[in-house]
Amino acid sequence: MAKIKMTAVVAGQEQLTEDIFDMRIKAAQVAEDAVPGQFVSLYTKDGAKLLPRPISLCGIDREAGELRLVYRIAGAGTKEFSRLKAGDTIDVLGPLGNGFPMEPGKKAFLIGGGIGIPPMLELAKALAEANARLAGSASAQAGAQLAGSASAQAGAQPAGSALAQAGAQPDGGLPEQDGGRTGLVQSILGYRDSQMFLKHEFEAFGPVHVATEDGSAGTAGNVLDAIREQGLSADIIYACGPTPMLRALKAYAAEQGIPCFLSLEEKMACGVGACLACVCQSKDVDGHSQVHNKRICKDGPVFLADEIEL
Amino acid sequence: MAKIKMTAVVAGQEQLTEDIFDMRIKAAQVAEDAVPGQFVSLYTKDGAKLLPRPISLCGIDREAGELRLVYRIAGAGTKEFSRLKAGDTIDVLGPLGNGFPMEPGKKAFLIGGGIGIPPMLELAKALAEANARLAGSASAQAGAQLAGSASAQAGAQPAGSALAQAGAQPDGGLPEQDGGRTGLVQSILGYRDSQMFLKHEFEAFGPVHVATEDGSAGTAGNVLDAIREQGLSADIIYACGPTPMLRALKAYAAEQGIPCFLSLEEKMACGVGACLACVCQSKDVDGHSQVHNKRICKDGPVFLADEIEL
Amino acid sequence: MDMSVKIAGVEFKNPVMEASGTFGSGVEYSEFVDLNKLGAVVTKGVANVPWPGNPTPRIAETYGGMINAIGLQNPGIDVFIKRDIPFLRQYDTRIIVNVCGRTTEDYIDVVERLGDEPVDMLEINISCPNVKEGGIAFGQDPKAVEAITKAVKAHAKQPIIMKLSPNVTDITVMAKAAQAGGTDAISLINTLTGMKIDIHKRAFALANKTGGLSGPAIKPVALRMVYQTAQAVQVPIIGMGGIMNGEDALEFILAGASAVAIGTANFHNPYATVETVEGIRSYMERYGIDDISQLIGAVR
Amino acid sequence: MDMSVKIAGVEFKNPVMEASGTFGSGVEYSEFVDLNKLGAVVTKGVANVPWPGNPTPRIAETYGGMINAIGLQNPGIDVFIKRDIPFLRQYDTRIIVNVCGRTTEDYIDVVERLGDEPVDMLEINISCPNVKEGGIAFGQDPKAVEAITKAVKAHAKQPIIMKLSPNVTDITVMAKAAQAGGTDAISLINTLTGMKIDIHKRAFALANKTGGLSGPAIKPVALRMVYQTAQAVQVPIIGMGGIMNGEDALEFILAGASAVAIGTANFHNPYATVETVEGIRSYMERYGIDDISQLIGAVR
Ligand SMILES: Cc1cc2nc3c(=O)[nH]c(=O)nc-3n(C[C@H](O)[C@H](O)[C@H](O)COP(=O)(O)OP(=O)(O)OC[C@H]3O[C@@H](n4cnc5c(N)ncnc54)[C@H](O)[C@@H]3O)c2cc1C
Ligand SMILES: Cc1cc2nc3c(=O)[nH]c(=O)nc-3n(C[C@H](O)[C@H](O)[C@H](O)COP(=O)(O)OP(=O)(O)OC[C@H]3O[C@@H](n4cnc5c(N)ncnc54)[C@H](O)[C@@H]3O)c2cc1C
Ligand SMILES: Cc1cc2nc3c(=O)[nH]c(=O)nc-3n(C[C@H](O)[C@H](O)[C@H](O)COP(=O)(O)O)c2cc1C
Ligand SMILES: Cc1cc2nc3c(=O)[nH]c(=O)nc-3n(C[C@H](O)[C@H](O)[C@H](O)COP(=O)(O)O)c2cc1C
Ligand code: FES
Ligand code: FES
Repeated sequence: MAKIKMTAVVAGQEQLTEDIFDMRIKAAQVAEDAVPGQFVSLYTKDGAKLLPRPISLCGIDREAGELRLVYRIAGAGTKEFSRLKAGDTIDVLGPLGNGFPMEPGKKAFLIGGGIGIPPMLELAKALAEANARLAGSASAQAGAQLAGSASAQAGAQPAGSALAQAGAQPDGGLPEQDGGRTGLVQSILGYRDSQMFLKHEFEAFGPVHVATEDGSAGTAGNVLDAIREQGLSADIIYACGPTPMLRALKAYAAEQGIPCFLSLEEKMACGVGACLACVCQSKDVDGHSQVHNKRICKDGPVFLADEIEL
Repeated sequence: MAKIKMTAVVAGQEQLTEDIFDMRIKAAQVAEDAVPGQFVSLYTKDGAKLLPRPISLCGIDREAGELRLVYRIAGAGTKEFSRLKAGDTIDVLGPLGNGFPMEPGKKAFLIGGGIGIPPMLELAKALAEANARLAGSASAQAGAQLAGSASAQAGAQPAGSALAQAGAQPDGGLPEQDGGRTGLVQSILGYRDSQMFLKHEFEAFGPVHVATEDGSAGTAGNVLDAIREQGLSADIIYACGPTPMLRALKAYAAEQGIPCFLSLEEKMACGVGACLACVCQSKDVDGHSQVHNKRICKDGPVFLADEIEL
Repeated sequence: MDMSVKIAGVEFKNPVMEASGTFGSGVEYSEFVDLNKLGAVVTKGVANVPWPGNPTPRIAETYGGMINAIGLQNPGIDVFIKRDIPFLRQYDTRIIVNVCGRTTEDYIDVVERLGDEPVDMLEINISCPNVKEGGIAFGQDPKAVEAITKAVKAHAKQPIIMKLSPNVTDITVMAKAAQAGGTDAISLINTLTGMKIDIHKRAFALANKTGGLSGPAIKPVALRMVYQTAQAVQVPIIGMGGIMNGEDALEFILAGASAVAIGTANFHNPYATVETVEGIRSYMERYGIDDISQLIGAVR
Repeated sequence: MDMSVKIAGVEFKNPVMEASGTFGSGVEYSEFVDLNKLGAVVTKGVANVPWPGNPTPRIAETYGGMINAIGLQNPGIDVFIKRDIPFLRQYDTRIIVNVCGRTTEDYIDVVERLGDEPVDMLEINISCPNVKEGGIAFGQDPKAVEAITKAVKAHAKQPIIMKLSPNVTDITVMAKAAQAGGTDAISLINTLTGMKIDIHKRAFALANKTGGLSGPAIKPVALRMVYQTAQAVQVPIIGMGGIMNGEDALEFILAGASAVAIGTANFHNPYATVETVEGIRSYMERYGIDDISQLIGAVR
């Protein structure tokens, strides 16, 4: 995963809600090595703003050499980005961070809160693909030829449809996994209100449950309220969102005794692990400074909930 | 002459030489009150650069509400301006400074050296028009109906052709002025080399003489060499250019006993006379600070050579 | 909504003024902004006699700021009284006269000449880095600060504001010295001493070699000093240094400034002063603050 | 063309290093730049024992710069020696170890531990504004500067560089004190103490309230101090503070720095260090300078 700073060309930009934008940039060298849960740092053109803005990867399209970035206008930097149009350029540093560990075959919660939702989309896609591959090889083992070929195609086809196909296959090999194969990727999305950006895209990869703060759609309340109201369960949690949500999920995971991977945020300067700006407190002594500080930009942004203090 | 800071739209930009650009901006409220010899200050879009860049008016088109600015790339600010295209915006402050005093009817040298040439063009046009008006009213006094109507049209027509017409009129009223009417506006332009930007535009207003540093066109040497080589004379001098040139012209004017108006440059901050950054040394105690410092941005940029120390 | 502030008994309609030396006596910027909308106009430093200032170039742009070495060019107190005060009296705004000098006697001379003039406060500049004598020399030694404050205060009929230099190890020492000398208020910061070199000419960018750094580049230093000073003294503070807009001004107010001054920003945006007033107003509206005094020093 | 410089007997292939704390021990940026191309790698401050540093947020962006209050988080000298020195020894570049401490004994402890290690110079940070004890407290009092310089020098096997704080009234006083204490070189500037307030949260932007201001915003102050110091002492100077590229570096060299360090610029452009080397090289080519020593202190 070689990091690079390069000038990317904007491939397109759409406005998703009042303050959320969806930008695709051509950055083949960054896309090449990127994995879900990683992020890039974007530079503004304003000389008064020296530090780059970290933005998670919402989509990685290696074939097109494109990255998809979905972000909220938080200040002057993101405001500037929101004005970019196809053909404009933007400097980008990446890919940064570790990414989510892939544990296919497990029944997973992919939980996004607010602007923590975008990185879960690429994870949903990747997990669904991995699940399909796993199902394919399991089927292949069981001799079910049809399922295997569907799985082999999954990479090239829209993942959702490949998965739907895979899920539709009769498969006696792994009954437990099979029972929920289409249900392995359960997305729980917490929104402020009914402006449910990206929601329909998650639906391609598995069931989607929604919580809204104002109660205008789905469960009124937060993502845990939705999980409880719907009586959902999982064997592993992946999550990104505001700290109170992450804290609640850490407690919930401990209670359930399941592993929980959280993507954290902190103010960053270098983005590559050199400046020690972006630490979180870790349970164990960290490898870098031998204290209890892990660098979110380098050792994270994804951590096992047990490893960190929130 | 109300000053304003406004966002102007670029009407067009052309490259004249390797490093000289010709930009027209829509800034009707600035153009309205502007006179030759004044300048505007242009702001960059880079937040790291706070101070505006003073640029002289090379053309004022009140009807179109446009200003024409011809400038050389000197650093990062002018470099940024050179990249602007029609439709882009630029913040502008103006009109600034006093402008050249108009003394029509006199045989004048309009002397520009290097990037001091652009402001002389609008002066050439304005003086030629004023001369034509003067000739018109003189002719009218003498009862020559034809000349009068030609002069009346001069404002609407390209000034050069109106002037040519006026010069072609038989006119017995003011024999001395008449003798050189087409020759009243004598432009002496000093260039580095044969990249003689704007030269042909001066030709519309009277004879043009050229000096080049490398001798590749006109007189080899400076503007004074051209004046001497061509045996030219004048009753008044207007000039803009590098300090050594201005210093030489001041001495020449003193020698000839003719008035000489020089447009000066200095590093500026406010551009409006408030900060006292841009002073030049004046012979007499100045009106503002009662010392010997005139503010180039406010009391100038045009000064009578006798008033200032160079 | 109440934006008015009181400093040493003087009421200002709002906490926004401009910083001395960036606004002349208001004549030039009155073409851009309505001076009636400002809390006060702070005039360019004036001495007992005219000063010619430094040779040019006097300014240079720097990253996010500028350095200047004007050298306190000014017409002297006589012309100032005759010309500038009557101009400012036309407006409904407070008048703060910035005073400079080479010796304590110079300062006293000016302060006494202003005694019967209709000006509201006197700002005593003991922090100009661009003159050989006086100026900053007074502002870098606590004993000198206290002594000159006492001397000036003894002769001043109007309340005085001591303007401090940031070019010191500990600003609170200087602020306490000014308070001990009896100052009515403190303003800070003046400019940080800086330098620029033209690598192509291999020469200093300013004729004076060094100049005072101002503009948003220095805002973090200014804000820190305002905060530290607010924790250290009881007298009110006028904060400045890199304020570009209402948001910047609010940082200073939250850090403990009772009023703020806008300097270099005027050169970038001649409407900066009134826009800052509007920026503060809309912040107060947004957060339902009905008296600006609720914000002064609210972050500690 | 000779770009090499000699400082206290140590030869550097070129005058460009990075500034302590912005580059770790080089591991992370070695993904972007070839460390062999740098005059030296200056490591993040290391103490005798691991330090956890300050709570977050530790940094905030400011206009043309940033403030940081990392608080000298470091793994302690044991891990450093075991892990970081061997990493750096793989490269053909000088190694300068930046040393921090809370007490004089802490500094001596680290310096002694490094005595037999293959490092070229020791940079003694007595100017960090972000730790409660040690750090800047040493750097703001000339007597303390001289004393700690002497103490460290007495125990150091490698030549030492005292790193000075700009948060002082007169930098030349501190530089002379370091020289009197026997330092081999001086580096400056460390960061200017600054502050930022989040007006919407009405809270300090940094958990530590104040932080050190760095980046191009401070370049004029840094350059002025390098120049003043070059006029005041005989020991060589490593200049830093806001250097973004070769042109900025040349300003420092012309002002009297024998070498320069690139800090905050790395965050803006991870290639800043090598690009600075190239920028200096092309300037020398353009003006036909065949030995960089012709440029050091050429403007005075
Ligand atoms: C690992 C990571 C991934 C992120 N992914 C996304 C994403 O996918 N979509 C999205 O909308 N936002 C994301 N953020 C938050 C995003 O970085 C900030 O909203 C953005 O930097 C704000 O910049 P600004 O100039 O608009 O705001 P300003 O507030 O003006 O920024 C000022 C400074 O603070 C920093 N800053 C402000 N908010 C944050 C923040 N929340 N986290 C880190 N630095 C901040 C900026 O980078 C800048 O240096 C992510 C943050 C991190 C750390
Ligand atoms: C009254 C006046 C009229 C001018 N008219 C013209 C014109 O018509 N065409 C033209 O090409 N140039 C003109 N100039 C010069 C022009 O202002 C500078 O070339 C320009 O400011 C350089 O900006 P920069 O960012 O490209 O260069 P930089 O060198 O990067 O600028 C850095 C700073 O120095 C200032 N500066 C640099 N050179 C000059 C200079 N010669 N005079 C004043 N300030 C300077 C800049 O404004 C800026 O603040 C005029 C200058 C003055 C004072
Ligand atoms: C061009 C210029 C001239 C100044 N002249 C004076 C002065 O005469 N008296 C004074 O006390 N301060 C003077 N100052 C300092 C400012 O009043 C102010 O303290 C400083 O610039 C910081 O504020 P700013 O960053 O908003 O400009 C001057 C500043 C500038 C830029
Ligand atoms: C994030 C950060 C961490 C720093 N850590 C140290 C340090 O550990 N030791 C030290 O002497 N200086 C440290 N500094 C100061 C820099 O080395 C340098 O002196 C200062 O930042 C000015 O240079 P710059 O403007 O190029 O960044 C640090 C600076 C920054 C920005
Ligand atoms: S941002 Fe520098 S270590 Fe993470
Ligand atoms: S630039 Fe301010 S007085 Fe001329």
